[in-house]
Amino acid sequence: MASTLGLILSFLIFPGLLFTAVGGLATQWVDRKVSALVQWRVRPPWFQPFADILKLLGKEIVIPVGAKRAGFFLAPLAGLAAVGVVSTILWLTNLRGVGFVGDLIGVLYLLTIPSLGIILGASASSNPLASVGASREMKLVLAYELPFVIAIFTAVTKVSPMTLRLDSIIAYQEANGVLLGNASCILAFIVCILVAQAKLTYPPFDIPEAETEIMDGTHMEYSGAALAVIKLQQAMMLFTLPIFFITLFWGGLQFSGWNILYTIVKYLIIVTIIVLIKNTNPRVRIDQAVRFFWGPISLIAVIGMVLAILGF
Amino acid sequence: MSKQVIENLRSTFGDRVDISEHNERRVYVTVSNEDWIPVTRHMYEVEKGRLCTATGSDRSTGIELLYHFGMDQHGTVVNIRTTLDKPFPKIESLTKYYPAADFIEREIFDFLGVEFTGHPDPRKILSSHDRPADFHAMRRDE
Amino acid sequence: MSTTIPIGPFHPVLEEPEYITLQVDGETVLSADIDLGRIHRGMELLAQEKTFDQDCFLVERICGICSASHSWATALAIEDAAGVGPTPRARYLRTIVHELERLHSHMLWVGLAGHIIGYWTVYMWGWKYREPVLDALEAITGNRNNYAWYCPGGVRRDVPDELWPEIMKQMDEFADNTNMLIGAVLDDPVILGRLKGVGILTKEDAIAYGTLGPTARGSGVDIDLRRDEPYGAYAECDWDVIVQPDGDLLAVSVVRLLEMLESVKIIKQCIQNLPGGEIRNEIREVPRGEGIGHVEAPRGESFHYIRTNGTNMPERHKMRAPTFLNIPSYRPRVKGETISDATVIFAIIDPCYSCTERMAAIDPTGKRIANGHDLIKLSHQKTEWLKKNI
Amino acid sequence: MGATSWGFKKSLWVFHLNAGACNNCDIEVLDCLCPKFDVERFGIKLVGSVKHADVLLVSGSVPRKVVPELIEAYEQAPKPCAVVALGACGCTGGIFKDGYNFAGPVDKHIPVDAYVPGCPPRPEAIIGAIVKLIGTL
Repeated sequence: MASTLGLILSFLIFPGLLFTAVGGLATQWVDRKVSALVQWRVRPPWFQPFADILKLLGKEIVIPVGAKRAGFFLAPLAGLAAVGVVSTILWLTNLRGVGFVGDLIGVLYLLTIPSLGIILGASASSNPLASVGASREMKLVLAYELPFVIAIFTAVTKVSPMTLRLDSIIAYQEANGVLLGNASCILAFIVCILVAQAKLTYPPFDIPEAETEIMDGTHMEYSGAALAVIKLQQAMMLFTLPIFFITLFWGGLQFSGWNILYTIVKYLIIVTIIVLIKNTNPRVRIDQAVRFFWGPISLIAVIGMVLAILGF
Repeated sequence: MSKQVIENLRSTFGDRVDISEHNERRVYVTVSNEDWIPVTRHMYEVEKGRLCTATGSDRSTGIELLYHFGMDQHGTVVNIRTTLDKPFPKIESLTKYYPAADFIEREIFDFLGVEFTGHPDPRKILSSHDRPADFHAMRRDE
Repeated sequence: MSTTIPIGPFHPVLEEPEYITLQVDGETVLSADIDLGRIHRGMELLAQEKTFDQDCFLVERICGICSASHSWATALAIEDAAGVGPTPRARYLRTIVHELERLHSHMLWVGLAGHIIGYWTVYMWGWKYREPVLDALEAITGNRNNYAWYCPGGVRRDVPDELWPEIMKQMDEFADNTNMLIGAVLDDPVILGRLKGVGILTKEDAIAYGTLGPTARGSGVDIDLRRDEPYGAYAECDWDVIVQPDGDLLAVSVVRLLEMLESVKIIKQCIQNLPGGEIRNEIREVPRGEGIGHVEAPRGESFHYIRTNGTNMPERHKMRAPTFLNIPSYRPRVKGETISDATVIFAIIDPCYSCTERMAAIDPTGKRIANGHDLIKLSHQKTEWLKKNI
Repeated sequence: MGATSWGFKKSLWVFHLNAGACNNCDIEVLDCLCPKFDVERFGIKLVGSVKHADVLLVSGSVPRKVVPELIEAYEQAPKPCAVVALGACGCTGGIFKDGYNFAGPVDKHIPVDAYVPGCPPRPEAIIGAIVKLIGTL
């Protein structure tokens, strides 16, 4: 009983929802700071993301006429919970080495639930523009899932005793060098960064919530606390994805002495790469995005996989 | 600059067209209702004139239509003028031959009530929807 | 099965409240229709109650970005009716301010186009480079836009000479920044992906729909009022008209970007050989007659026609802004494109819907019909009269 | 609810409504967002949908055709939300007050919290108005 209570607590408080939310919002501040630097602007104060969420909680929730109330509210909550679980798994494996067979598969599945949540929520809000946003999100998910899975499994094949356990991947990396060292995993890492760009719906792949085309597409009808849930979920996704890539490719998070600094630097490097990509190119059309993911990105992922099998 | 344009008009339409030259870049041509379409088509197709816009004004003599054709190669503006009778002005629409006239004629219909026969989409363009159907802002004969 | 996607009336991409309905089949657009009229302020009624001086002032409020072109065109129309020309110094000063406004209007469009295709950095950079131009305009005319500076016969206020070296320096900086922006924008593969070969308007369609300005020049139609019918000091400066043949969104963007460099050339030449002397010809009396003034505004030709009846108020003042003729040109462009392209296509003509609606009412026998109620009462009387007679 | 009202003051999301303006005020609003006058440092951001809006920046003298849409947009904005009437046209109808299509300035249709006079109001004036607005919230 005590362990289940401990697990629930760790899901709700420590590495779970609360900690990830705080971490995600802090990362959003880093995102705004870097984009402000690129655009010669002064960045907002450090508490800005927190103020946004707090303000949204205080606002009235406007439910559009004809919206399916249940789907409209529960879908984003499901997405939020999924990201919370992913973050808990990652942090538990990194801190206490607690893991189970196939937690990597679990993480992969849970990472798609937020997108499904947004799709369900948008189509429940009975707004033509939101439904266009939902159909775009579906196309985007279909586009990037294939290369994403191939890239993840290049890392798995690279690990000599092929395992699906995250903690054994970390152990392998501690034993004989970081996975990023060899060619195949570098290709997989690049694919993962671009897929993260699409998962976070950051430009150039922010087509589902194109602010200027379909007025914030998917989460157009949300307001107040419901919108806070979506913004929080995006912030937490921005926090967990880099950690997921660090555990897979960069030797996991170590918090012993000097390694803390090294982990934070690794994390900031990934976030800065994502934000720089965000600020340096415009939004592509949905058909270009799909062609981009199925064309060159899948090719890179397959090459990475072949290299991994051959052993480099 | 506009000499050549005036010669063409005189040669093709003879006395049905009376031309008055305001200065060497502005020419005003008065035409009867029947010759309206032939002259305006001549200006667009033969002279390659560009329809800048059309001015409709409600004058004592009737509803006066003034089509301004910009002749870019000569740098002049040739204005074709005709007058329609008051209570129910009606004229053939130029949009069939020159799509640019579409919005222009809809605007004149909207504010002067000039009915353009053969116009593909004779809806009001600028007035707000809660106005009565026969409300025309520029008409002053009521 | 085609659904209707509403864009507007309040939409971030449209500066003005326009209600555009797209007939959409999946992502491809079948047709689009626009419902104008939300900014229709009855401008021409007001113009008929204003004297000529006030008219130039009122006409600037047609559109915030191209205010100089409308007031210059009105001044030209009044001068055409009165048969009086502006003084040489006034012609040069008018050209300088109008070209400065073209710079700030085109740079504003570069920023907005960047904003629409989701490229926030181009939007921020574009508007950062635009600020010195607005400062220069403020130094010359006293306001960032809506200058209240053009008047029939010349300009209202003179410009001190120690201002020009500063503006020349700003123009050089502006030219370098524009070149850098052109380099950054035109070889970015993703932007090219969004703009190249999208929303093509053929030359025949451009002529048939009567499009003007950069939209027409992007489709190979070689019209530019500054060269065809030179007004102001354009005849004395050497510059060339930018025409791009292939008519897609990229061509129109290239036309606007390169036009900015031409405007910088014109401004520098005008500042160098700016003549001295009077800045305004007093127009004592405007005889009965008609006057036409048209000017190459940043978006195309803005056309003004004035009929005078001897008093100092225009009897009829017809104003037509370039966007009014550029709007129909998006119908051939938008067929078969996707929704995300549709918004970029609307923005490509740099629509200024405020220009598009002004319209007016009447004032023949001194009985001024000003507000809406009288007009509605009159129309009711007309309907009764019609019912009786028909 | 001290926290959320503190949040409301510190992060104002602006939605811009052009009710018949000559888009000079709208350009000055966008000028505020740009590097020179950057309001992002106060946490003010332009949002794409009226459902996310905290402040409705209404500019323009309201002609007849826009009135129903303006009122509906105001009702859709989640309360508490502030309304700022921009420019001379927004505050009093300005130069278009006696146009035949003029249907009253903004405050005739929706409650207005702050007025920003000027044609166009300078970006500093708009920022000043927003700062005063934050004070009264």
